[in-house]
Order: sequence, then structure tokens, then C-alpha cells
Amino acid sequence: MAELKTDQIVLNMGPQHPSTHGVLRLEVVLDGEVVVDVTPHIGYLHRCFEKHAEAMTYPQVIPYTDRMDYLSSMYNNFGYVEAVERLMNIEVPERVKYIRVIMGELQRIANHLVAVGTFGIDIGAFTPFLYCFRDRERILDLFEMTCGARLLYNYMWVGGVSHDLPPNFIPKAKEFLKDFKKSIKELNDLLSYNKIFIERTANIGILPADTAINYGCSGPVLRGSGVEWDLRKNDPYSIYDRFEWEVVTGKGEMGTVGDCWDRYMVRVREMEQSCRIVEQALEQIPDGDVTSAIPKRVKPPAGEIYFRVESPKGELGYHIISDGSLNPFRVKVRAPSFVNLQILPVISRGYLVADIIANLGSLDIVLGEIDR
Amino acid sequence: MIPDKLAEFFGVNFLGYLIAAALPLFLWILPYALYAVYAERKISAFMQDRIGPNRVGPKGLFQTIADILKLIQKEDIVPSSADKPLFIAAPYVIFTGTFAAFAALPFSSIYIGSNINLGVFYILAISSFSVVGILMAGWAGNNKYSLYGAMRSVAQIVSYEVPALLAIVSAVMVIGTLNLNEISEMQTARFWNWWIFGGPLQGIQKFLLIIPMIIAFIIFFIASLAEVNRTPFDIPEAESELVAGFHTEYTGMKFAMFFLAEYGNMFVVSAISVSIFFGGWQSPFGYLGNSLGISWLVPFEQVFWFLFKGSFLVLIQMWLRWTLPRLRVDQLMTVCWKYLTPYAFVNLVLIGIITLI
Amino acid sequence: MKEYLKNTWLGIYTILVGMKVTFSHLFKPKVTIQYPDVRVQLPERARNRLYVNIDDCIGCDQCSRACPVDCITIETVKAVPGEDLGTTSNGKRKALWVTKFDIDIAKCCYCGLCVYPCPTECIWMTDIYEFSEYNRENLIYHFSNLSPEEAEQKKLNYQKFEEEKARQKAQAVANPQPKQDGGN
Amino acid sequence: MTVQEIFEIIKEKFNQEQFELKPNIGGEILIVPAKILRELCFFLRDDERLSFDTLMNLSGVDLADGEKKKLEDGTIEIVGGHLATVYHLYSMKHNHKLTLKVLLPRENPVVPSIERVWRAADWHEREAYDMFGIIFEGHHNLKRILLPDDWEGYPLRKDYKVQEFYQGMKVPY
Repeated sequence: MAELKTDQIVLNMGPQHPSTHGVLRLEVVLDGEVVVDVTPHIGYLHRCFEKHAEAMTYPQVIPYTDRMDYLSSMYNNFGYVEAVERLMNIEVPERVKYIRVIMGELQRIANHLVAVGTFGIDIGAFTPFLYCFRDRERILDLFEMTCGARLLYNYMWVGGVSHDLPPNFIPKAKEFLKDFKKSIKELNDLLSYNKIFIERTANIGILPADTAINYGCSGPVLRGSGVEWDLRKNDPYSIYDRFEWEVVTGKGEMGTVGDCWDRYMVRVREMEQSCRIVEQALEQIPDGDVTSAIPKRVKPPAGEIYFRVESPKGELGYHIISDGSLNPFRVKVRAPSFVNLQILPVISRGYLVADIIANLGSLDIVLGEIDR
Repeated sequence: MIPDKLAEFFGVNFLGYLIAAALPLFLWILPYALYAVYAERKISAFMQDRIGPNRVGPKGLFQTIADILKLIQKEDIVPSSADKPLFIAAPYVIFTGTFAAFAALPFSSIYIGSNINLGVFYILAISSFSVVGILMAGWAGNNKYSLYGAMRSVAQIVSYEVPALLAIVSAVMVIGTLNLNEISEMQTARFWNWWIFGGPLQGIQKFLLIIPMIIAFIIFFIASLAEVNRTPFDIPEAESELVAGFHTEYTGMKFAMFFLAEYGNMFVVSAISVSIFFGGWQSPFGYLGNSLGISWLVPFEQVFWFLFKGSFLVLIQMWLRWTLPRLRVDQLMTVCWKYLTPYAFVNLVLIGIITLI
Repeated sequence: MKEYLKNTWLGIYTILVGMKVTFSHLFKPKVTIQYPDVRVQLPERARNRLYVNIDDCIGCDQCSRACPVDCITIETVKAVPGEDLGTTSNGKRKALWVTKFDIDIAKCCYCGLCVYPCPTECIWMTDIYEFSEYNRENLIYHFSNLSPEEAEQKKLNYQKFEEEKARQKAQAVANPQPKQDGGN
Repeated sequence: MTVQEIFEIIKEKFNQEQFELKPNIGGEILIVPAKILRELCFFLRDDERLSFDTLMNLSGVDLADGEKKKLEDGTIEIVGGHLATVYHLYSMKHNHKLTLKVLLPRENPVVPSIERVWRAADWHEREAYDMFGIIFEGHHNLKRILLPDDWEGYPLRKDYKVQEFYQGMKVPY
């Protein structure tokens, strides 16, 4: 029989697509069901953060950093604020350091809950998403109690925080942590060890360790490939060295190291580690005034700095150049999702259409941060 | 039987039987489909710690009726580059595939749409007729996603016919007849006489049959899930990658047709497994009518039990939908050809041996 | 072969475990609340709609400078020396007529940066979150209590005062009398 | 190793080039001439003692140090001066950092692309091109990444004027 002439089909996924986690267009070249090539097109959510930052004063940039990675805006503030404090070398009171770690880790749990939940939807299981969001609501209530907002906080300021912890914050946070352990176990029963879920994610989108490093990936994507690399431990900032917790890496339990299941499981286990950190931080938090070190006018000396923190999505870096005036001369943000998305073509070639969605979900990208 | 009485009443045989076969549509499918959608939304809500529809009518009971009304007055868009005749015909082809199967379902001892001897064979054949409709819908929408959805669902339904039929054949081998009414009659009053528990046979054979019959039921249930595009196998309308599969381009009443067909199909499939494995219209604990001596009540009880068991299996299908993730297309094929079919064959041989003892 | 059986067993077992979890949730208390009838009780620091107590406002323009999106526009007119504008609640004497104090809540990003620099704490965020409108103009809140005519009138008599002062200065420059009779 | 030692190693390897180590609050910055950038980066990555295996960040900067001409409609127009690309490198093995800066003339800012050294640089370079107009020669598909392909002007330059219409749509708010 003559060779059946088959042709490649170009399928456009996005920018308005149920599972691209935002406005991202994937131009997928398919040969039948097998993916030949994927080209991500970004820029649909570009809001010129860097041009705005040059027109604002230092404290006014903070609400803009909230809106970059809107799922972990507490950590965006944390990175920006620590960078500016290093420029002005302000020493923050102890209590503020503890509050920042507590808020950062709670935000990491909330972000991972969204990542895990939407990954479940991408694979087809709808119920775990709602359990994750039910727990996330409790974290958002904790944030609303402290700073008044649920998603975009503008809570961490240069030199301190805007409000001190309300009196009933610590008991409520402890109660949340106790319940949260049960719901992690429930999530594992329902999704993580479900045979169909394992079938859909193990040995899919395998990312070898050296390609991950060469592509500059960071966060759960890098740790999923078995690289023990966490800024809180390897390039320490703030007071993470006072708590004992361990860095979680993918070990390839269900398939090879560095597949979608590993990246997913790293996030689930990281939530447990963050619970441990918050518990210890709630124990050791000292008293003190939180707004004492906030300068009346933030005017850093001329110079430039690159400072990076371990945001829930990966290495979030701020490159701030100040020319001594009230407004920053240049603020460049190295967004983790921007770099992690680059490997989507690398890990998707040769797999099936359904696996692109699984790979994309396991990278946990947010378009606000990619397009800035 | 009612169809014969109807035939005498109208004088013309053909008319009487036609009405008898069409009766389930108005009495059961429409109300059932409405409240199956409502039940699905309520169950999924309760499983996910939320409340589900409770605004339209008491406890949200009229929600689906409101949905249908909304769908009716929605604009019925036919995409410009669509293949018009196919596009318009597709939903009705799918619905006829489902509704035709209702004709042979044994609702009660005195009422069965058409008491044909090849009942089981007819239902399984006619229910795979809707594959044609899905292919038409997928192709006519002229949209890459729906084309993908259609290709996948055709592959899925056709390949899952094999384990489904094997499971039925292994069961029917013991039962002996294909006429659904007789099958139900065999499984007399008490539930341990149902075929899933070895049927009305005596002695060692009944005891040996229990395990293979349960395996046959499980295989048939999984295969029927695939035939109806329900959860672990709902790849044709996988929202995450194919937007909405073959019914992406449909709006308004045509979309409602797809919904109706899907829920109708769910009931047909669970009705088959009920009538073969769970004693059709037999009640598990004997009839109230007999014990109270009101004999005319018995047929109504039988209809109640048949519909109750069918709906119970539909609820299990819904329960599965909100628990399990979705299989990929090639895994779907591996499950069918590498797992279900071999097990079905082993089961067939096993039951064959047992019948010889 | 062993792998094959293990896969089947694992598949069935994990599905049943998953079904047990969802079944147990059928009877757990629900988390959704019926919004219009039952309202969430917001904590007292909740940041929603802005409110300005205009009597305390001294027109210092701190809040509009602090706002990242410039959604607060303030216009003030200096008071003629004779007029008395009263004092704010914490005893500061007011010196400016606030003729226009508009907040375009549609542009506001609810960051709360305007609340902190206010010396008389007359601007703060209430917990009202239901203030949607049908057209966008209604979202521009006018907080100043001077009606437009009064505002015009204030501007007029301020200009009059300016001219009168300028004339006096010109006159003083034109014929520089000695100091002692400067009091007229 | 401190930046000083690294500087010595580099200077002794590329002795005929002139480098400059500028002190700065956030760590010294090594000013590097553009033409030897690619060999320098290969050397930094492959040399055993340095082994810089990750490119943390690549950012374009408009130093705006040319002379500013005031145009009639009030906007300023900078002529001459420099654009710069800043590279932050990090070594996971030895846990030390290095910041490179390359000064480029504003008229035709061309710098060799280091996309083959660290794959992470691919999108960073496209973004720097998109925002500043810095040409990375040797990049496999250097086109705009965030803005539409037919957008005029480079937004993050200090003297950037927003175009009046974009395909018939009024742009300024």
C-alpha cells in the first residue's frame, strides 16, 4: 500500500485555554498525537513593571511587586524589601525577621496548594483542587487579619512591616498547622499515590539535572531533578539558619528522577517542611516594635545590587540600581517562572499532547511574573 | 404484557408496539436526565465540601429545568465553515443511539418495550450506534480540538466494546438466554438468587460461580464507563487539553441533546448490568404486594426496583467521576487491551469450565 | 507477570482508597456560606473602600503624593487672614480651604499607602466592599464639603486679597515713606 | 574565592585586555570589553577553579550618560553615552559570585550572545533586545519576546516616547 501521506498539524493552545495557567500561547507542532515541537509565546500580560518602577519612589514600588507573582506576593515583597535594605544597610529588628519568615513560609504553603490543586485539574482530578483551596482560604484569613488584604498585601515595608501581628494570630496559626497535617495526608491518599495519577505523571517530562542547571531552573523544578539546591540553605539570607528543616529533592520513587511526579511530590513535601519552619518560628518569636526601623524617606546611596530569595516558584532575583535619588534608576526582576518556562520545549518533545499539559502544570508557572 | 394489550387497543399491531417502545422516553428518560444532572451537581458539591445548587426552587430542585430553559432560548450557532448537514444531524444521531436501547430494557414483568429474544445483543449493538454521531459532531465542527476529541472517542468506544461483550458473553453462557425478560424472571425473589451471587443454580456450581460473576460485572462496569465517556476515560471531552472535545462548537438545544444523550447512555449501561447481574426488576426481599395480597401493586414495585438499582449504579459512576484523574489515550488502550481483555478471556474460560461441572 | 498483577492490584486498591476519601467528605460540614444572607465578618484591619473625614483634613497633600497610582486629587485655596476655618479634632488650626478632594476608587489599588502619612488620620480604609456602580463616573468620590459656588467664592476673595496686597506693595515701592506709618 | 582572586585569574588569562574592577555596595563589578565576552564566559564556565555553572541574571541597563537635548515638545533626547548589559554569574560548586558589566555605545549596541554558554541566557537576551534594542549577535532567533513584533521603539530607554497609534489603536492612555 502506498505510504500514507501524513502531515504535521500545528495546534494553537492558548492564549485563552483552560489549562495554560494564564495568558500563554503554546504553538504545538504535532505529528498525530506525538509532540514534535512546542514554542511558548508570552507577553500577553506585560504591564511594564520595570518602567513603572523607575517613576515611583521606593515604597511605592512595593504594591507593584505584589502584582508580579500574584500567588506569592508576600515573597515578592520579601525579596524587594531585603534588597533595598541591603542597599541602605538597615538592620531590621528581630521580631520583624521572624514575622517575615512566618509570613513567607505561610505564603509558600498557599502557593504550593494552588500549584498542587491546579496540577490535579490538569490531570483530570477535580476534587483535590477544592480541598487545597479550602485550606488555602484559612491562610488567606490569617493574612487578612494581619495586613488587611487577602491576595496583594503590601505588608512588608523597607525596614519593617506595616502592622504587628494581631493578638489572636499565633493561636489561630497553630490550630491551622495542626489541621493542615491531616489534610496533607488526605491529599496524598486521594491524588499523590493514586495509580492513574502516577501513570499520568511518572516518567513524563524528564528533566536531567545538568540541563536543569544549564537552563538556570530553580525551586521545585530544579529540586525535582534531584539537585539539592535551596537558597534558604545554600545562599542563606534572613534567619532561616535558626530553624532545622531539610531540603526536599526528587528521588524518582515512581519513575525516573526529574519527572512530573517528582516535581509535584517535592511541592507536597515542601509544604510539610514549611509547616515545621512556621511552628518553630511561632515558638521563638521575640517581642519588639515592628515599625521602628522604617525610615521616613527611603533614599539609598548610589550603587547597584543583585539580591535573590527562594520564592515558592524558585530563585526570585532583584537587580536594583539606585542613583541616590528617591526613585530607583533601574529595577530588573529575575522571575523564576520566566526561566523555568524555557525548558518546556526541552521536556515536551516526543511526548503526547496530554503530557504537555502535565509538564506545564508541573512547572507551576504564573504569567504575571513571566510578562512583568 | 402491556405492548400486546396496546396493540389490541389500537387494533394496529405496529402502532401499539411503537407506542409501547416510545413510552419510556416521556415517562422516564426526560425526568431522569433532568434529575441525574441535578444529582451529579449535588453529589459532586457534597464531595467537595460545598453545597451545590440550592437557589432555584426548594433545595435547588428546579435548577436543571432552569438550565434547559436557558439552553432553549440560547442562540443556536452553526459555525460558518461547518459541514452543515452533518453538524445539525449529529446530536440527534447520538440521541437516537441511546434512546433506541431503551426499547429492550425490562422495566417490569408486565412491561417491556419489545420482548425480543436477542435483547442483550440488540442493546449492545444499538448503543454503539452513537459512535457515528460523535464522529459526525467532531468532524462537522471544523475545529481541531473537536476533531481530536472525535478521533479519540471513536478509538475508545470501539475498543471497549470487546471487553464489555466478553464479560456479557461469559455471563450469558451460564444464563442461557439473551431475552432480558426471561433473565430477570430467572433471578427469583431473594437477592442471593441474583446472577452476581451465582443465580438460581444449586449446589457447588452456584458457589463456584460467585467469584467469576463478580469479576465479569467489574469488567463490564469499567468497560461501560469507557463507552459512556465517564471519568477515568472521559478523554474525548477532556477539558484540560481538548477544551471540550467533540461538542466544543455546539450551543443551545444541540448542546442539551448531547447532555441528555450522555445521561441517557449512563442509565442504559447501568440498566444492562442491573438486568443481567442484579436481578433486573426482582426485588431483593420479596414483594410487598404479595405479602399484603394486593397483586396489582407488584408490577409497580418491580418498576421501582429496576429504576432504583439502575440509578444506584449511575450514582456510583458519578462518585467515580469526582475521585479519579483522567487516563491518557495510550494508557486507555493499554488498560483495554492488556488488562481488561485478558482478564475477560480468563473469566470466560473459568465460567465455561464451571458450567461443565 | 508479577508486575502485571501488582499493577492491577495497585490500581484497584488506590482507586478504592480515593473513593473512601471522597465518600467520607459527603458527610463533613460544608465550608461555603450563603453570601447575600450570611456575610463574612471582616477583621478590623480589612482594607476595602477609602473614607475621608473632611473636617479633619488640612489639605497637606501627603496622601496624594504617597499614592502609587495618583488616584487622589486635592485642590486647596489659602484662607484670607480674616477667615476662621476652625480646628481639626486633634487641635491643629486649619489654614487651607480644601475646595476639591476627589478619590477615583476605580483606579485605587487598595495598597493603603495613603493612610499612614496623614498627620490628622482623616483618611482610612473601611470594610465596605460592595460599592459597584453602573457607570464609572460614580466611582469618583467627592469628599470636599464646599459646594462649587462656595469654592468659586473662596477663590475670588483670595484673588481679591492677592491684588489688594500686590497693590499695597506696589504703592509702598512707589513712594517709600519712612517706617513709622506703615501700619495703615 | 573573593572577587579579587577571580579578577587576578582572569587578568592573567586575558592579559592584553584592559579590565576595570569598580567597587560597589552590592559587590565589585568587573567592566569587560564587549569583543572578548564569549571566550571569557566559556573560560569562566569551563575553568576548574572558577566553574561558574549558572547565569543568575542578565539585565540590560540604559546608563543615560550621554548629553541630553531638550526637544520642543518637552521630552528629552539622549545622544551618545552608553547602554550596558550586566551579567550575574554564580558557581554552585565553589559558591562564589561574579558580576560582569559590558558598556555598549548607544548608537549601535552590539554584544556577542552567550546563549551557547548558558542556555538560560536565551530569553534574557531576547528581553534585553526587546526593551533596550541591544543586538546580541549569534543569537538563534533574536526577536521581541514581550512586546508585539511590530512595536516601534525600545520602551525601557530613558528617552522613549510612546508611539501615537499602534495598528490604528490609540496608545497613550
